[in-house]
Amino acid sequence: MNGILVTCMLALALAIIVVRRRFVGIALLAAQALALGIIAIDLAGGRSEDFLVASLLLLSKAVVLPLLLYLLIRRTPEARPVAAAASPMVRLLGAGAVALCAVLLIPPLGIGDAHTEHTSVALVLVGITIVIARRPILFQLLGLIVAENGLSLLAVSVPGGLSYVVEFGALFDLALIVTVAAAFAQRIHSDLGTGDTELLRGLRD
Amino acid sequence: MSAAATVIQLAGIVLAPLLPGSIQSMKARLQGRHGASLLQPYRTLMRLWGKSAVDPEGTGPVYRIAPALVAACMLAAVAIVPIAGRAGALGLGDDALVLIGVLALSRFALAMAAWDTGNAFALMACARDLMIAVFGEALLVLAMLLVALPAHGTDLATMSSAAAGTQIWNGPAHWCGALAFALVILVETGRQPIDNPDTHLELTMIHEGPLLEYGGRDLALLTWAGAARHWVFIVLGAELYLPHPAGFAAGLLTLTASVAVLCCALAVAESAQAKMRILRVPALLGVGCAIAIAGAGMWIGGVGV
Amino acid sequence: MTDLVPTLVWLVPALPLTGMVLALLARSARGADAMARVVAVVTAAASLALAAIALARGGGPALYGRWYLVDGASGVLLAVIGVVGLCSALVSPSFLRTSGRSWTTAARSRSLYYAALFLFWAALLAVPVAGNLAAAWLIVEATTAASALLVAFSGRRDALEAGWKYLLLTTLGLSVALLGIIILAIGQANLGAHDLQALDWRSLQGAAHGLPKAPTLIAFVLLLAGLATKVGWAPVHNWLPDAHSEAPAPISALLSAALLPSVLLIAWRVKDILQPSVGPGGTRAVFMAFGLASMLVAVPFLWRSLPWKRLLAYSSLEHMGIIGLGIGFGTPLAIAGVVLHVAGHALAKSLGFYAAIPLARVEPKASSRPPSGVAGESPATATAMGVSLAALSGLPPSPLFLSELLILLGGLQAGQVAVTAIAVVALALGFLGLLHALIEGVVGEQPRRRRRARSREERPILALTAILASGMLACTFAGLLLPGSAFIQTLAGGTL
Amino acid sequence: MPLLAWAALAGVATLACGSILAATDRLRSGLMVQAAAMALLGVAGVAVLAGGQTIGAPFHSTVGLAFGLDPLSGLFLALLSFTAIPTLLFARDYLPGRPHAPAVGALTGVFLLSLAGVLAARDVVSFLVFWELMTLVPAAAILLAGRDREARSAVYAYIAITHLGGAGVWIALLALAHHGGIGDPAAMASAGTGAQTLVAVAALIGFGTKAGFIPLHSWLPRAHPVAPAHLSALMSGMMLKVALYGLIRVEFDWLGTTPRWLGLALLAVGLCSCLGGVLWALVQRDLKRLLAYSSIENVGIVALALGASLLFSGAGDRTWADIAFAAALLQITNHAVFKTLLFLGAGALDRATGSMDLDHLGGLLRRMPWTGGAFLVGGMAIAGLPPLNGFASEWLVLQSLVHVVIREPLGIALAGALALGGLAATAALALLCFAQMLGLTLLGVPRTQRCAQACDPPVGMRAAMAALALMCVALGLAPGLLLPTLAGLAPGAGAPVAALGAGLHVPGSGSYPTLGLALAIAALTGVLASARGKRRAAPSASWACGQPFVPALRWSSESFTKPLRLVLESILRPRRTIEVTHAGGMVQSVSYEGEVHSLLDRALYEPTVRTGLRAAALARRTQSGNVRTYAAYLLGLVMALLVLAQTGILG
Repeated sequence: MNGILVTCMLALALAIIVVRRRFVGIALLAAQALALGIIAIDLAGGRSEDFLVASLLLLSKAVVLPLLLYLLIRRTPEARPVAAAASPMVRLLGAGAVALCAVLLIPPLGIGDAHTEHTSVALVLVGITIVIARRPILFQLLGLIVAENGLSLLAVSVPGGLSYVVEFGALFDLALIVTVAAAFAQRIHSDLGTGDTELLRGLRD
Repeated sequence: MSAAATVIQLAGIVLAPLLPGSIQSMKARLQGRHGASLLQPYRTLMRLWGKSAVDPEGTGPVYRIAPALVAACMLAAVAIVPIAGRAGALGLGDDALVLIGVLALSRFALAMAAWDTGNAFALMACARDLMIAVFGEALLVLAMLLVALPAHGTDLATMSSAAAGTQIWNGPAHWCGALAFALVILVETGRQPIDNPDTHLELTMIHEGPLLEYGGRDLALLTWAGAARHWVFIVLGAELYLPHPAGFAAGLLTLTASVAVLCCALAVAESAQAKMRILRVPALLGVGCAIAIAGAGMWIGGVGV
Repeated sequence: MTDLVPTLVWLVPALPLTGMVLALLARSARGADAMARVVAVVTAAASLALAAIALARGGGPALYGRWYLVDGASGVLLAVIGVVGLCSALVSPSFLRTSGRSWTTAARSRSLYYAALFLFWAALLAVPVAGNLAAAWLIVEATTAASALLVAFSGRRDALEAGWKYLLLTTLGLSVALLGIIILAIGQANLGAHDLQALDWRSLQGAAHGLPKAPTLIAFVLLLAGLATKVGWAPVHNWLPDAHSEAPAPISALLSAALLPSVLLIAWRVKDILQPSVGPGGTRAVFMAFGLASMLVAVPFLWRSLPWKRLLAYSSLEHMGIIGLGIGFGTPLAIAGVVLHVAGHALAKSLGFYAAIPLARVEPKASSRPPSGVAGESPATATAMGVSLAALSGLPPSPLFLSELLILLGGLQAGQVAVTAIAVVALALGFLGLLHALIEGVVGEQPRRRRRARSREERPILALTAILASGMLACTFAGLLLPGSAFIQTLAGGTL
Repeated sequence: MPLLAWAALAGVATLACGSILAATDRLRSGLMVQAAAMALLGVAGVAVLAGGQTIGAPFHSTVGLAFGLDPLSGLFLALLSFTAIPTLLFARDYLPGRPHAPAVGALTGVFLLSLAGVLAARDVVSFLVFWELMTLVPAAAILLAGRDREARSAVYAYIAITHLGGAGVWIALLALAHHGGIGDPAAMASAGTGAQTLVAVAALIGFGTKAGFIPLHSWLPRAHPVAPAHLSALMSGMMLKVALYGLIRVEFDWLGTTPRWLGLALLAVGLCSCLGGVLWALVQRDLKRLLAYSSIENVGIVALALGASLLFSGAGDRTWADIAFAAALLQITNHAVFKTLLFLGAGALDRATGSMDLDHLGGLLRRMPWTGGAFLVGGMAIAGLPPLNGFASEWLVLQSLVHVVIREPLGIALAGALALGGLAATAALALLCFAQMLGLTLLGVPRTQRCAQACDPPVGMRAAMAALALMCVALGLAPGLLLPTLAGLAPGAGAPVAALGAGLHVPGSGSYPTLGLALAIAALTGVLASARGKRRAAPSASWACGQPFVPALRWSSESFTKPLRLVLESILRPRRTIEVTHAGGMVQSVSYEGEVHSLLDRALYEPTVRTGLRAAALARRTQSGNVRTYAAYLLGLVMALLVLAQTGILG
């Protein structure tokens, strides 16, 4: 059943790359985080501290972050949706290709479950691809978080669990980053009137 | 022997004017004129020596010293050129390259004098002379090289004795050298087709140009220097590039003969062809250089020896 | 002495953190400045003391604790970060005086600035003594958040853009690096080590031989790719010129002189611990490739006449490349060069960025147009710029001259003749750009209608120039003693 | 530590004091202290050269500063002091009143220090340190003296080109140090041909750039003219020589076995340099630029001699290898002396007339007898006229080339023959060039008002120039006294070369008795000049076809070289613009503008720079400003590294 959830996470990431509306994107992210959380709790099994980590993961990634982002889009209304960088099909194909590369290029990493390994690496790469493929600042932020989710997926499936210090630390850092990023997004939106990063090209040589 | 050579060198100082004189009279004969006698140059020198010199306005010590320096250089040159394969004992050595240096000094002195007068014609002539000398000097050195090869050095006496005998004429190298040096003689003595010594049109002068402003004893010195230049190059040509025996006495006789021959040749050449365009001269001399280098190559390659 | 280390190791980051708290509490601008000065001096003293202890041990083995690791390399880094941080804190008031609006109100902005500065500094000071790979990663990630705020401090659109790019790209990069770390953790877990200690430098080093080759290699390349983004190695350096040119001058100095090398230190340690399982060939090749790429990529940008701070940023790219190259060579001479280069680059580069503060007074458009003929208006500023650029372009007697020489010699020692030759040529090409900036910027054409600096304004930068320049000279002479010293031998044997 | 070492150290210390003194507004005394310091160094140099021993540290390949002197460095050090002392004496009266004079004076001291440092350096670090300083200090001084656009671009070109070429020096020395070959020929000999070729080529490029070999010369005619006179004198007089010192060190001392092609390469480079240098020299209108180009020519002559020496030693012909080497060193010595003299003279003329344009000078010999006289001597010397020193070294070089032709196999001999002809032509061209230079500056009537009122500089400057002129004469009269010592400096020198007293005598040559020839020519000239008599006709105007000799009829630099320009049009590519203004069918005025650009600048440098800049602009596109592109770079990097890891390229 974990396998299915893992696949779901990848599917959701691919969905994020195509959807147009920001709200939907956030919803999909929340769903992905939910899947991650369930996997984490499942893998945590009896170990109490891992269970704690997993539940915290679920709470923060599936609830807090989406709420934060939702507030962000409430405060940065877009007059009209930002033009797309490429057609959805192209984006999807590109992301798929990247994911495929991950499958091809990653040797067994040692957690015994090739599916999870490949998917988590693929998630990180797809996260980057989202940043490449989406112009709206919010979606770039989503890409960042998708990559983080991929990391957490691999982290929770480390046999015997990763040290909770790292887990918490990563979570804390993510929260910090997302907050700062949200602040940036808001400033940029109020400065440009839109969240289109294509307009952020003042600095070039 | 070398004492005798020295005596002849000193004699050369006196005999030098004979050469241009003879060439001129021979030319006159060839052209069917009666012409002046062989001794005309001496008469000219006497006359000039009697006259007083002229200093154009604005000229300075350089202008005054130049004729003396030129003449001194030519005296040194005459003392360097060996006679019949024997170096003189005047202590100036007998090195080909030193000779070239001394000649360059005289050329420089004339140019300085021209600049001091500021006379446009003198400067024009100097500019042309120096321009031709650029190629002439390369040609001269390369021509000398062709005798330096058999002589293993630039000692003129050794070179002359190395060029003695008939054996050296078997290979093509020495012929190339002779050809190249013939051009050198034309250039340095200022004969047609390079230059016209008896022109009186300022625009065409080369060797005469710098002499324009001079008069009296200055002019006498410069005229003599011109004659000495004939002596130096004709004797060199006879010593190095005309067949001659090794011994001194015999060498002396052949030398006299070959000098005469060369003078005739010059006269003939001058009556035979017209003056060429000055900008063509470098090409001619360049061909000479090519011939000389080819000759050197053939010598080193041992072609025909 | 060494028994002081455990306390100092905690004290050194703790002091600036208290500074952060105090800054947030500060009411008046004057008070904030005063507090900042005091805290900065104390912090610098502590970090220098720790650095002194670390360096005094010379070739001795590294000092370990549950959380920390102090060796020669961390000593060098601590000293550098301490000095640069101190200078940055000390020049900050004059910067804040001249800086225009920021993205919060003036009163808030100052305390916010100091808070972020001290947080940033604390994180930087913690990196070189962190005894654990994951912990180091966490700290670096934390610096990103703090410094991103500082980069965008002025609140201008360009600053926001630079900050956003910096945040996004470095976070992406670091997540890639984290992927590598987790892969290492998996390897450790399979060897039976589960808790945080599994990722200690020491235990990683111990386990290196046991780690499976293929995954470890993947982990290594992912770590390097990720850290390269933060170090600013080509081809993932793109955030660097933007952030450096838009950040407040004192922060640019910290970014360039302290942040980049301390991330480099992490990369260096990763190389050292993973070399046994990955094999020396690959690790060296990766470092040399990054180094050469950075040096070559910097050249065309240096050839353009750039605004002052942007020029310095690209020269940072070049210098990070040189350091990477030296680490890649890994021979004792090269390592000596690397150590010297880190120190010399920090001093020269920070001086350059501090010169940007008075420069902004002389030439208000300094952020957008290349400087020219500054000597006419402000000789002191021109001197600072000249000294900094001359040192950065590796002209004697700058320490960078010696360090580059050592690194190149080390390259030949490593048998990398071709790489060394390319590096020499790349250095010469980059020099052309810096030279042009040096000549035109200092004694070039003087645009009309610029105000002359008053001699009172000149004093601080002049003093700073004198101090840093003498520091550089000291580095040069110290550098002459480095080759063959026990200190270098140990470092070349491995940073741990 | 021996006395000499102390003397040298004292010299260095005094030099430093001199610089500080000069910087602190005691300029004149500071320069004098520097002169004293140079005297000390000179004593050390001469003693080492004469004694043939070495003091201080030997050469070594490890990192760590070390200094010492051996006879070769001693020669150059002596040369440095012999040229520097008059230069400083000159500067003492020349500098005060110029912009930033104290700083320039101090930098002069630093410059001398760095030159001496390169000569005394015994390890790679100190050599490179002083090598770079030697390049940079004069640049700083130039910028202090004048920061106008021309000076800035000249300085930029100077440092840029020398630094790019300098990469060769770095590579060569680093490679040598790596193989332990510094001061140890055996090491390089065992290092194999690959390393040897690398070192040889790199050194040729690196030192050649600094020495001004064509086609790496482009910086030289830009940088030398803009510098203050005493600095251009030191740069042209000594800096180029120090570069040649480096070349000799690497190619002759340390390379172990010298490859044959190196000798031929030096011949080729030398031929290009001497012909090209003098050709472009004689089409310059700016006096100092003319002198700069002629430096290229003289360096080329040195290269010819060095090439011949390499060829001889390659063929195992020790005697001639030594003679050719001595010829090179003698040429170096002579050029150092007369080029310093000429640049100082140019400075004095500039100071008196305010112009370096050949067509705005004239008639200065009578107005400035001291300067003019010294300038005349220097000009005759550099034109290679007997009995001055220029001819002595040129004679030796010609002799060695002749013997290359005589003794070497066919191919090399033909190369030698070409070089011989080229050198002969160079000599004649130099004669033309300097006859023109001296004529335009010293003779005829002054062309400007300031020229007419020019007068000799203060005694210090006069003394400096007179001393250098005397050196020219002395070196010309007694080169034979120097010859055996110089020949003995050749690496692996064979049996000592016999000299003919003061004169020169080499095997196979009809000797060159310098004293005798000089005496004869002088005496005869004197006699004839007096025989010329005092009788004078009334002074007349010089002949201009009867019309008055108006200034418009005076000859300019263009007109004197006209025939040559026409003949060599294809090489020189002269450009001219003639504007004729008519009015009412009558020619009112004709204006002529003629200029000759360096062929290499247009054919080589400008295209290279243009291409480089265009490529850079293209490369800068990568910094597109779009964050998504940057993320793509990251993804690409990760992918690439993963692929490399998987394909096992990374082991």
